[in-house]
Amino acid sequence: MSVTLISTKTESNKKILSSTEALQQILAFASLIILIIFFSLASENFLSWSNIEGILLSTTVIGILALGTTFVIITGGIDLSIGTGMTLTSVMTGVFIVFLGLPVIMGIIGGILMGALIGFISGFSVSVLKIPPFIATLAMMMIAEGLSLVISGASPIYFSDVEGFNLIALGSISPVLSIPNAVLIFFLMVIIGWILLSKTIVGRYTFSIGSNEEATRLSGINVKKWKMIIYTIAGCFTGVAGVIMASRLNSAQPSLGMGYELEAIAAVVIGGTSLSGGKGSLIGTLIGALIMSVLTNGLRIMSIPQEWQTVVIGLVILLAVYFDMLRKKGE
Amino acid sequence: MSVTLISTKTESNKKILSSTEALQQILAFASLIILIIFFSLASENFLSWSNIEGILLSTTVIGILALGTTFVIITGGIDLSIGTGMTLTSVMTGVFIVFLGLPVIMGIIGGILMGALIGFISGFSVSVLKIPPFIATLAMMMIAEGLSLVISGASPIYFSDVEGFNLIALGSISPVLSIPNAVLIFFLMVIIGWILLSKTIVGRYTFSIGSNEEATRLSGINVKKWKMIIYTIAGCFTGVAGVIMASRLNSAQPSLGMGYELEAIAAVVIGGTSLSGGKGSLIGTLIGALIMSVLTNGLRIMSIPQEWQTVVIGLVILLAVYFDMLRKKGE
Amino acid sequence: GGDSTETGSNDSGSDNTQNEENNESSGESATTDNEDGETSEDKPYVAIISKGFQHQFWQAVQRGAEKAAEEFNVEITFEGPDNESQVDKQIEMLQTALDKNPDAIGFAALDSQAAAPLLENAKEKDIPVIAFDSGVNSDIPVTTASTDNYAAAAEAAHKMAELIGEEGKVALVVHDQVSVTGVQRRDGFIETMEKEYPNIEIADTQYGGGDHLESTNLAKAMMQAHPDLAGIYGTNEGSAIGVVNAVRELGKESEVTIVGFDSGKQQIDAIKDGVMAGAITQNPEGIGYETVKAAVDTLNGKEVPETIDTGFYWYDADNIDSEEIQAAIYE
Amino acid sequence: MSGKILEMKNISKTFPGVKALSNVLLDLYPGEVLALIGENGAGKSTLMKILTGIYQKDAGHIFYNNQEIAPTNPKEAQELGINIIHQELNLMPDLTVAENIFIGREPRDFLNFFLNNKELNQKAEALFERLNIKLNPRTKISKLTVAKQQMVEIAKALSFNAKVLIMDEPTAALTDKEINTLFNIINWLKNEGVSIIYISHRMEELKRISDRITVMRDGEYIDTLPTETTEMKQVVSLMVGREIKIEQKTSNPDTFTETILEVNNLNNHYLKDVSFHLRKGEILGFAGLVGAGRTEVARAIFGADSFTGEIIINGSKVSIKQPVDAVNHGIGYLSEDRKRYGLMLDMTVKENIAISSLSKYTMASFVKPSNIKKDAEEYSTKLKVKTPSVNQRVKLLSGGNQQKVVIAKWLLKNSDILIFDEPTRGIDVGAKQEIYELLESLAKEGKSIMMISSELPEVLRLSDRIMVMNEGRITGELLSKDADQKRIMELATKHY
Ligand SMILES: Nc1ncnc2c1ncn2[C@@H]1O[C@H](COP(=O)(O)OP(=O)(O)OP(=O)(O)O)[C@@H](O)[C@H]1O
Ligand SMILES: Nc1ncnc2c1ncn2[C@@H]1O[C@H](COP(=O)(O)OP(=O)(O)OP(=O)(O)O)[C@@H](O)[C@H]1O
Ligand SMILES: [Mg+2]
Ligand SMILES: [Mg+2]
Repeated sequence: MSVTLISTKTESNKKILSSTEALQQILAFASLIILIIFFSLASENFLSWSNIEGILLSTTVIGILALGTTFVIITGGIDLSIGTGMTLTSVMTGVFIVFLGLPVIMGIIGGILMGALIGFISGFSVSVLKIPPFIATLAMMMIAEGLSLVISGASPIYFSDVEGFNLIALGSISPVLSIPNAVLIFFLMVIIGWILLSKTIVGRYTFSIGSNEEATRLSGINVKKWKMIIYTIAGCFTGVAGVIMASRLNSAQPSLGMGYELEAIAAVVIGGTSLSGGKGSLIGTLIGALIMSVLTNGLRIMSIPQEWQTVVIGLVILLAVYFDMLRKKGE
Repeated sequence: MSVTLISTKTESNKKILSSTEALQQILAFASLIILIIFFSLASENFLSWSNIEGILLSTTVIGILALGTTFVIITGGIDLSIGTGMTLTSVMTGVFIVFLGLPVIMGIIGGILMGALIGFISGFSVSVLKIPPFIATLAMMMIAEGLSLVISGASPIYFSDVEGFNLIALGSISPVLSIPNAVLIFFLMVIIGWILLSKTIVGRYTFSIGSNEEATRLSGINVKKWKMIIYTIAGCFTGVAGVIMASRLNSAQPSLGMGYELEAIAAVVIGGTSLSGGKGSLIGTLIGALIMSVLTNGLRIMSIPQEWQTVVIGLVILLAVYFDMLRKKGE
Repeated sequence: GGDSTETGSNDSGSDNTQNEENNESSGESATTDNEDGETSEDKPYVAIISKGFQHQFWQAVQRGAEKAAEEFNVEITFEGPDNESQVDKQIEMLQTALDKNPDAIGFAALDSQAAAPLLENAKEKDIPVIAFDSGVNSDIPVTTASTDNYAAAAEAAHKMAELIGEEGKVALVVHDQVSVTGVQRRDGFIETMEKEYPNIEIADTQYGGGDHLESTNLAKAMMQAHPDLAGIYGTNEGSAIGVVNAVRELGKESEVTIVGFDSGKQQIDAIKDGVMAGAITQNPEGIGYETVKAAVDTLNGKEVPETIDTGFYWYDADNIDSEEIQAAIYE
Repeated sequence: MSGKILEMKNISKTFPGVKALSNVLLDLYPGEVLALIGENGAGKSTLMKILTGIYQKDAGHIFYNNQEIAPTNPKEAQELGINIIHQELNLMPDLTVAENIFIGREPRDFLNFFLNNKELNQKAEALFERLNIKLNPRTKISKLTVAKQQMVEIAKALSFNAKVLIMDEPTAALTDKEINTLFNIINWLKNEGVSIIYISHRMEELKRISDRITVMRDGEYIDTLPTETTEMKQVVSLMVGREIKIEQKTSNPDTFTETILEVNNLNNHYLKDVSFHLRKGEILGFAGLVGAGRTEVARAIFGADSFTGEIIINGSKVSIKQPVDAVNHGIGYLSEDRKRYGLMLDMTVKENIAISSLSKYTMASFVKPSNIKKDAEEYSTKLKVKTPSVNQRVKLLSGGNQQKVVIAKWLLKNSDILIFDEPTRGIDVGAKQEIYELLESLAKEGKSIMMISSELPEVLRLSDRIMVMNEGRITGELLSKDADQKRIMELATKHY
């Protein structure tokens, strides 16, 4: 009798659950739409195709970084090394292609592997050395910053002589609308990430570790190994971002990157991923990254003075996360 | 009988406990000493009084920020707004003294109150609005950054015409050795912070909240209120750092500050405070801050190329925290 | 005359020994010439504190300084903060440099007022200070080797006006809102336009921090907001390249006139390609060279002029290959 | 070693400052249920954690199927066929029931890399069917009550086809219904030849389920007895080293006159019109099935959850919006999950005891630590908290002793109204008896106690009056003299 009771409760609960989740995504998406409507009313030029393309293009680098770091954040960690790590990967791409004269494709793979290596080291520090992620990746951030300068000799590495390198990001293989490749790659990374996170074993363990690391370990999962894998995957995303960055600037700029990590993390959190781990989605991160770049672009198009832009973005982050909290509380 | 047993056990355990704690402090202190010995062997100028003074002086700002943020970190939170928040307080000090012509002392108090206000707003966002500290203070960081530029009109505010303002930091009221006031103020803040953290009810609740916030709430503590108080206290430290910064530069530099939060947090963590809350000490933070500035200074005085300096500091952070972990594990 | 020991420093004997040891331990960054270990004791040591070290411009200044160091047989170290807002970091570098008891100091102040107490300190120690890049607002420096940024920006404005036929809208992408160079390069341009070209409207001014990607994104947004822009002026290398990228990405090469500042391979290429109309260059190697030369002359008791104008040049496709320009630009 | 599936010999283990095990023995035959009992802190959990590779032993040998083993992690033990249901829940709250059960063994598609969620849920459903448990495999753990979470833990352990199954207090969070289900499962497993080590503080269960009983005390092996021929009294005295007898409550309802707490029409997301009153010196028991809403009532009154309704304390209506209000009105609350809601695990015994009463030790916000230590020592001695000193971190105490620390906190605070939610959960008989006596003496001193318990004998033993709940409503009220288990159960299953 009481058994029946339990099962009916469960059923209704399920319905509530899925509709709340849907609501959540709709709401996050709604903020984005509201921003877009607001800016299109404020400026005629906002909704022009070329501006939309510009917004998408400006989302790519931060967006890809944010995708990768979503994995890490869902495990309950954080990755501060993605900004300068990205720089280091673009420098290494430059080294491979320009200094060592390797073919472009090898350079790209090399850059992504460099990203993977950075992620692996962070993952190793976090899981094997047990250094808290914040501090391990803070250290990694500094190391990557220094190494970028050391390796490049503190001067940009130019790809001007490498034919077609620029096209990786800015060419377009899309038959319609000539969407830049960087944007296509970004969406491809969203899909790859989404598959990894929701369809594979890696994704399952990502959520599991973030939800209760100790219980995961006691369930016989090799948490150390999987954490390293997850950080390494995040590192691959960093690598891809680095390559796109290099291609878009047609150069590896060794002194860039600091501060990008905070923007990426902000995008992740606006997208509804919880910093305490266990909860999150890549579609959310995509929306979060778009919110950030729509906001920046819109404020610029409205010629709001820079200092006010910063204030407004800060306030929007506060509000976005506050409403997300309310929503979750209402759940 | 069992009572006697308990009491004997108590004695012995107490000894063990206090000796482990002492060991920990000794070990942290040991890294500092090793660094100092290393650098004094590497460069004769390192131990010159004026360099020691320089090291101490360069510890003050980051050190005071680190002291304040130690409170926040012990509650299990984090404060990313301290860097630009400090800038905003120094700008406000400039506004009060230079623009509004208030007496210096009023300007100082005003600056500190501004810091308190920033801390209060962060605390409010964290405890009442339930926004995770990382994101609440990230937003606050951006808001403070923007406001500093807005309020100052994006140009430094100079205190050149304010007599004696420079002496707040650089004068010396100490009868011996002419230790700059900034250093004395720093040590004073260490003492104030230490008293607050270990002798008062605020300190108790700081640890208690960090150890288990929900249990603290259910023990009848008004956690919201105390969190706001704790963030506000941290904000006061930010304010003091802002005033010292202004005095030392004899100007309020509105675009400074970004990145200081990470240095301060690194100092806190090197000093043995746990980012997951519940554990930490201000003496540790003092040592952590000294390690950071001795390292920076030592590398500079050895004329190590700058890019390598960053790498070395990153590695030292990793090592320091790693050994701290080992130590705690051994406990 | 590189063998002079009469540095004007009253306790030179012991100081020089110390310097020498320093330099031995730091071989890498100093321009050493150690074929004859014993004579290196006689080599004067000049510590150079610049405004940055990561950027191309400062790397070029460093090259010039190193060239002079080799020529005049002195040892130098060259360092600067990560970015031009870090006034206090620069002060600390200056402090550390003073503690190394150099024979002379080369200094490019981010904020002269903030540095005033340390310059006094240098004076007390009888260490001559050579100011470079932008003037140090103090009578302590023996000379100043600098570019007049305001005049250079005015020249950029004249060229821009000429290129767009003295009418239309122009916009600025500025690298910094607060630093002296950022402000002068902005104001020199804007004020010249306002005063002398009534038909030219300044449509927008935004700040990209000298970050290539950021500047690209914001220049694109600007062109979206003002589709009829006739020209854009970028105030340093990163800003100018950002503008070039933006114009390229939008395919507006034939519509928008770009005027840049500083040099670097990408600007040079853009000029050769005709995307960029031309740019102002300072003479960074000249600045570095003159700074060290002035230091050596001072140490040798020679008269040095009160200011050394290192000049600036307008360069475009026509004169880029001239000897004069080639000497001033760097790839 | 004929026929033994497992033999642990001379196992010793020392934690910093605590000798948890010394020369402990244990043996286990195929298809038997071995009860492992002992007071709180006797070392039962530690011994089992060594067996399952979570802790490493300092000395001793483990033989499994006559082969020496030394598992270094839980997975190794699992692979050998040794599985454990931990005393503490070990679930991932953000994953679903099925995902939790099959973590690490997910059904996969190609490349062994892609998940097959359909098969996963089917497997879970099949498992539940086999075990006769009703659970939805797709529900997130965080949406389940503690009891249902415990069922998930049990299902998870059973899904392994273990040869040795350890259950560390599996029934602590269960009510009779689920306990019956569990016991059916255990009997079925026995028939399958699975050996079970069963840890519990509920003496009455041992008779029902175990074949032999191994008793531990203070980290040492005491004895092993066959259940059938052994008197429970004997086991208990072996366990605590003295005699204990359990009495029945007989109280005169007329002795209580002064109403101290009155609750009228309490409503919230789960509760419906809950009204009752509590009188000075009275112990008011709350009985009910899992999910009856007793904890909800306690949390609402304490201000931990929001509610509408009226609360009257000492004749005046009070507003309670958060726990601090309740505490200021003299209410103390001991929660059902001490680790999550009761303790600062990283802090010391004395700090935990003093946390609610700090203002007592404060002058101008300066805290006087010496008085705290004195009082904490007084209370921990009074409650016989087994700890090397009050400076020990609470994390390192055994479950029962942790519970005593929470009780000490409210005693020190001197709250007039005490709400005890499952006060003896996970506490051994000896300590239970002490806590019963404690509650009684508190009531005698004039404290008023609201006591929630899922153990009916406990409710009957202590309560002067009993409120029974079901589905968020009060379904009846019984005086102690009229109450028995049958009448309570009738009310507890009564529907509206
Ligand atoms: N990780 C640890 N560090 C230090 N001491 C520990 C640790 N784990 C357990 N102990 C101590 O070892 C002893 C045995 O604890 P254990 O948890 O095995 O007891 P138990 O018999 O399971 O008790 P309970 O019935 O209360 O669960 C206790 O004194 C406990 O405080
Ligand atoms: N935050 C909540 N949201 C929705 N339902 C809840 C919440 N908290 C509890 N419930 C539900 O309310 C019911 C009452 O739970 P409660 O914990 O009060 O029962 P209980 O009588 O104390 O039983 P026990 O503690 O033994 O499980 C349960 O069915 C539970 O699922
Ligand atoms: Mg146990
Ligand atoms: Mg309950």
